[in-house]
Amino acid sequence: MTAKLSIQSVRKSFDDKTVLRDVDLEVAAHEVVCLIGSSGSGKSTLLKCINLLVPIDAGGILLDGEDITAADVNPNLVRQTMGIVFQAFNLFPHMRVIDNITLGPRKVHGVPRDEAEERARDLLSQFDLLDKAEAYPGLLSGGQQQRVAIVRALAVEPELMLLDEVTSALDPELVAEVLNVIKDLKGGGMTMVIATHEMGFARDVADTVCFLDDGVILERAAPKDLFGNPRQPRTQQFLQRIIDAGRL
Amino acid sequence: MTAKLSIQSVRKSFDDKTVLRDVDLEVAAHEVVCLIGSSGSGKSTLLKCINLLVPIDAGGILLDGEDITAADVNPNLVRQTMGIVFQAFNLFPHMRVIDNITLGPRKVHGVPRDEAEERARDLLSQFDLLDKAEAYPGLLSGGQQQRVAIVRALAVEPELMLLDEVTSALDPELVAEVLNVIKDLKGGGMTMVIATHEMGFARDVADTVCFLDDGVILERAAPKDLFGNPRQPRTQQFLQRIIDAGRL
Amino acid sequence: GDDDAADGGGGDVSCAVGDLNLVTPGTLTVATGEPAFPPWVSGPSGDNFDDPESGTGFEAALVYALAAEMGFSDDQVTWVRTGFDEAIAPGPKNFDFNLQQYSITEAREEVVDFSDPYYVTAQALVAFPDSAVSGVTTLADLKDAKLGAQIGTTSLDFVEDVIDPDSAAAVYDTNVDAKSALEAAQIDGIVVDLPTAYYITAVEIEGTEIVAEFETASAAPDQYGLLFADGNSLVGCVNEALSTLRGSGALAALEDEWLVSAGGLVSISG
Amino acid sequence: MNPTPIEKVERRGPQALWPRRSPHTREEGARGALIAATSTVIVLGLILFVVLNSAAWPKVQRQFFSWFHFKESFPKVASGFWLDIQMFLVAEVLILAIALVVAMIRALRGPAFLPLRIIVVTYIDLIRGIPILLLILLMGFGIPSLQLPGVPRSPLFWGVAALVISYSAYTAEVYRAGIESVHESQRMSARSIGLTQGQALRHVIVPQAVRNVIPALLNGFVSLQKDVALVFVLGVREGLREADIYNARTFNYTSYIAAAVLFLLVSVPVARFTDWYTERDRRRKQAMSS
Amino acid sequence: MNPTPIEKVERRGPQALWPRRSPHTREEGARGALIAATSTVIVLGLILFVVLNSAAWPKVQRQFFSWFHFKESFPKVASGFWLDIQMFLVAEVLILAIALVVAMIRALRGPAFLPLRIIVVTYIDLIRGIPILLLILLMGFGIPSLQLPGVPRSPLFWGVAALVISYSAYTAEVYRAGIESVHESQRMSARSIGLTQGQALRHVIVPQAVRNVIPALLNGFVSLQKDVALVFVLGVREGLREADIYNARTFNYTSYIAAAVLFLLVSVPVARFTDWYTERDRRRKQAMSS
Ligand SMILES: Nc1ncnc2c1ncn2[C@@H]1O[C@H](COP(=O)(O)OP(=O)(O)OP(=O)(O)O)[C@@H](O)[C@H]1O
Ligand SMILES: Nc1ncnc2c1ncn2[C@@H]1O[C@H](COP(=O)(O)OP(=O)(O)OP(=O)(O)O)[C@@H](O)[C@H]1O
Ligand SMILES: [Mg+2]
Ligand SMILES: [Mg+2]
Repeated sequence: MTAKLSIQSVRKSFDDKTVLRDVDLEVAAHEVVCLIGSSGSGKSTLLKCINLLVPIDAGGILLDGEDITAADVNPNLVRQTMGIVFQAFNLFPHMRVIDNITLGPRKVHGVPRDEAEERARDLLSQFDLLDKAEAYPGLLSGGQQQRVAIVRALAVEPELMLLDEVTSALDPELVAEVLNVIKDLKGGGMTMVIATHEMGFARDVADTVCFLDDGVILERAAPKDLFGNPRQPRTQQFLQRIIDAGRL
Repeated sequence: MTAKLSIQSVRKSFDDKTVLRDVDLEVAAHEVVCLIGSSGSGKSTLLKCINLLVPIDAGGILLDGEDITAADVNPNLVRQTMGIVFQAFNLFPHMRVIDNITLGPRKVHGVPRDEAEERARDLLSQFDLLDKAEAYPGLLSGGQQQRVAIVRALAVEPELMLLDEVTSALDPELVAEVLNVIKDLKGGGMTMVIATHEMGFARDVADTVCFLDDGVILERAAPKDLFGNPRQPRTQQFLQRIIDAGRL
Repeated sequence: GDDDAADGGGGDVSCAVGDLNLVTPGTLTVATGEPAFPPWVSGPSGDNFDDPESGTGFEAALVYALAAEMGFSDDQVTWVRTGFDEAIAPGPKNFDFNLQQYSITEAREEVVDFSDPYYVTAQALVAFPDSAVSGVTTLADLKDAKLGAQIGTTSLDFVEDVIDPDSAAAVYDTNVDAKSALEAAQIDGIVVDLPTAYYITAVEIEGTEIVAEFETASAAPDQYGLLFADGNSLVGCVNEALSTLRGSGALAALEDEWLVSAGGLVSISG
Repeated sequence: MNPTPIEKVERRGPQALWPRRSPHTREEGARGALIAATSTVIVLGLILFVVLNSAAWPKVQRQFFSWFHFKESFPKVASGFWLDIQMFLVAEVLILAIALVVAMIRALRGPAFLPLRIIVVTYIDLIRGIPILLLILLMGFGIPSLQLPGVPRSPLFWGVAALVISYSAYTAEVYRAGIESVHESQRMSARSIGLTQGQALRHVIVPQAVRNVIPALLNGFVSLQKDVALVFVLGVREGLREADIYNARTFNYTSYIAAAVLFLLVSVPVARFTDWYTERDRRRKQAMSS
Repeated sequence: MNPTPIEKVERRGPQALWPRRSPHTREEGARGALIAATSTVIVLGLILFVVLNSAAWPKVQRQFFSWFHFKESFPKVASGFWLDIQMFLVAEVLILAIALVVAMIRALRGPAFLPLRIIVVTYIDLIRGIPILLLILLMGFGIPSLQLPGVPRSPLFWGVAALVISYSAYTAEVYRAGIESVHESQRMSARSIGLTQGQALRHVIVPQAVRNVIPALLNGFVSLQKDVALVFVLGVREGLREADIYNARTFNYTSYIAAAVLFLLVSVPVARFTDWYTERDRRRKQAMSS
């Protein structure tokens, strides 16, 4: 069986700065991969490349064995099969929460408004946000905004979820809920690639953890191996600092 | 001796929504107070009230015994004695990092450009950002941006620092560094009020932890008491969830 | 319409009312300005102004005389109003001819047709008595004067080509604006055709006077013609009527009636 | 670099502390602002005084501000003004729609859209460079005189068409400013949920863009209101033309004041309403904070 | 609500994968865009064909597009155009500065600034409501005829002054759109580091605001370039006036085309340069991502 997602020698530079250097990564169906690594190592960029939001310079990205970076692929159809949640909250400030969530299902998948809103309200109540359905994003607290962004990504029922530090702005009380939702998603067979600074979260949810350093995947292993027995000196150093920060 | 900062029965509503209800809080000089509490409990709003960025509806805020919310106080002079770093990165996108940092010292305190830049570079190198001095914020990663925001607040050498979840977007490697910087600040006698979701951080750095719930300070205690022996059921419930989330 | 207006073929064509090439058959449709000024178009009523149907004023009276000569009754004459651009734009016109002191020039003949001239005028200088130009006697005296004129008039050509003052003439859309500039002391005097000069000194601009009249010979004669759409065959018949009026002395009589010249003006020649 | 001490702060008893109605009202520069406002009013008053007492004022007043001529000219000008309003309404609707399409085409990314973008940029640059009067003359007289079958001949029609073509080019650029002021991350978010470029523009970018440039759009609105008068060169008797005619007839400029009053009666309420509305909208949708 | 499957994707060997020059160039609607561009060109071509072959075209051409008259009128129009450029440069500098001050006053918050804000809003509303031609007449003829000692009489001076007053009102609103499009959090950040309202506006808000509205500012720029011509009502002989005079003398409109060509020679390069420059600036300062 081919991998759900296969990243092959992807390279990406911004102007003169190389951000990804020959990144290779296979993600099997139903697998959850966590990307960890220091700030600026390229985690967000890699996720944007997978979502075709940032064009790659060389290499290829295969989804279900099909090269989605080929010239004749409609990136829009590709994106409909993936959900992405960004590091910073990118809600549409001129739309109420419920409209933010239903926009994708309605416009892209043609779901009738009633049905889309019903589903959206289900999701909102799972995330304890039902009372904010009619509010505008500008009136929500940071944590509330980020939760809405997750709901919005889930609303298109993607096959693959890309999550970019989704818990970083979250109130710790809610981290558990998000974790549970993500675990549920995993239980339901969702394939996920998650960039995170939460090592506990990575250890809990990941099948595989990848350590990114300066645009290269330095180490790739099961969480217990990577956290318990890191092989690269750079990985050891990174984890040591996190332990010092009281985060592992 | 009067308290450095004294918040007396502060009330604040947005339109019909009450966000702070009679908040009382004393912060002694050189004391570090951490505000914890769920999303939407009013932490950010309280910090903005202290910085006079949000006008309060009732009550008073005293700095060194002087009511800074009185009608005849120039809020600008007040703000020059406080540094605030927001939850979301609020760098000026049209200025290079170095200009972001030196703007305050130069325009507010009249420090000559040379001197301001020298000091800024010192701070930048402490935060491992020296190579980004000439970059525009839009080109930095999220973590890098937040670190610059901290440096910017420190550059005016404030007497009181207000930090709103400054580590939430930070890469865990750097949390330790920020913690150390904040500990240094504390050692240097800086008074701080810190809103945070990082319980480990609060336990480490705070002299006092306040648990905010729905606009009220429900519980106020030394970290070991509050985390080890919370008295209010709501606090217990909050901490339980955090423990469930693997964050404590 | 490059040559003479007569190339519409007037000689061969019958000039009976029924045979004429008219915008509205059986009716002579005549255009004038909006508003039309005395002494060219006057009115019998209080303000003595802009009522062509009354047949008062030189051009209005001329039109009724021409119409009668061509076989129209007075109520077969209708008036329309046009702006400058409508009159000269290409394409079909809503009038048979247009008269509002259009000077006949070669360049204009390229895009419209003119009748034979119906009036030849001299240019005159209007100013306040205490102005820099009052009392001038030669064209050379006007060299350093600041003069104004209305756009599209031969008065302007006259200032530029004949007087040729050191500072370029100020050009106004209307004599109203020229008058305001005079009052604002931005110019020393304005050049207009003589009949207009009489009218504005007497009625429109209190306190001004005709400083001098310029001898016609010194410039290309300023001849007013009726304006027709390019290639309009009506021109021939109108010219016929016009020459009849001129031959009978009727045209001169109209001039005497409406375009009174008081005489005794200082006359300046080149 | 020592922080400046807080000046002039008095100790107050806590009983003085609440309730407060307008907290820290004293903004820096408050006194300066008052001085500036007062002196502006005084200077304007002085100028007015000097003007009203100058020897020539009665003459100027008679020519520009005559109550008699105002009353005389007003009915005619007002009747012509009604035509202006009609032209304006038709033109504005078309302009807002066409300009939006033009701006959206300009905002499309990718090499596939290059030819379309070139067409659109050429249109904008060319049309803005042409004096609007020339366009009105060219279309209002030129097109009908071609006498093409099935093509309308009405100068009103072509005059309004010329205004629409010209203003659409300007308005498209206003929209573009708005579109570019929406942060790139909004475009990315929209694309990431699977919207096409067009859908992203329509549902996400443009609604925010329009809000960002409402004052500039209103500029176009206000100036179009006056520029519809330009069709007078085609012989259309609208309000300003009536004022013109009155002015030519009487040598008195007060008729223009009458026209100005009519314009103001429309434009000021529209501007005030728009400001009030956008401010309310802003408050509803955007909190003061991050 | 099942996701649509990806269409038309072929399996390729990894050797085909790199290096790639323009990855996923195929954007949705690419074919549509090409069709749209092509059909636009075809339609325009057709219209041109019909026009050029209509019976009346030679006449229209003679009156609007005559090479002879173009050559004849060009030198005069060009010499007058030089005056336009000078007036434009003086006026534009003043407008950009005054409008910025006006917009900044309008953007000040707090009750202390209310009187100033009222003055400024009144100015903007009133001036925009007055036809610019009336303002030029009123100031250009009215003020000098007051014959106040020490007050200039030059129509050029007062004409340009009227333009500055009028355009500043419009331009202030453009700046305001820009200022309001800068997110509130920027203002808060600026205040939080101790800047005064004025400093926050000057160093933080306005620089971003101006970038956000450059296309709209350029609109004003382009239309001022043409509107300076309006001082011709005061008798000033600038470029468009010379074209007017030529047209009135010869009944030929080609002189306006000459004027339009001159305008285009200035405005198109300015527009292209500005676009290029702002795009470069944007790339330098703002990454594609959050
Ligand atoms: N559009 C862009 N133009 C130029 N440089 C960019 C751009 N986007 C990202 N970069 C640079 O690429 C590098 C990787 O950025 P990226 O956002 O992928 O890091 P990250 O691993 O997500 O970091 P963080 O943990 O801070 O979010 C950074 O050094 C950043 O400055
Ligand atoms: N300007 C505003 N207008 C209306 N409501 C607001 C405004 N600012 C904040 N709120 C509301 O006030 C409440 C408290 O917000 P605040 O940002 O202070 O919470 P917080 O404790 O900082 O939460 P988080 O942990 O998510 O940052 C929230 O419910 C929010 O929706
Ligand atoms: Mg990132
Ligand atoms: Mg907060």
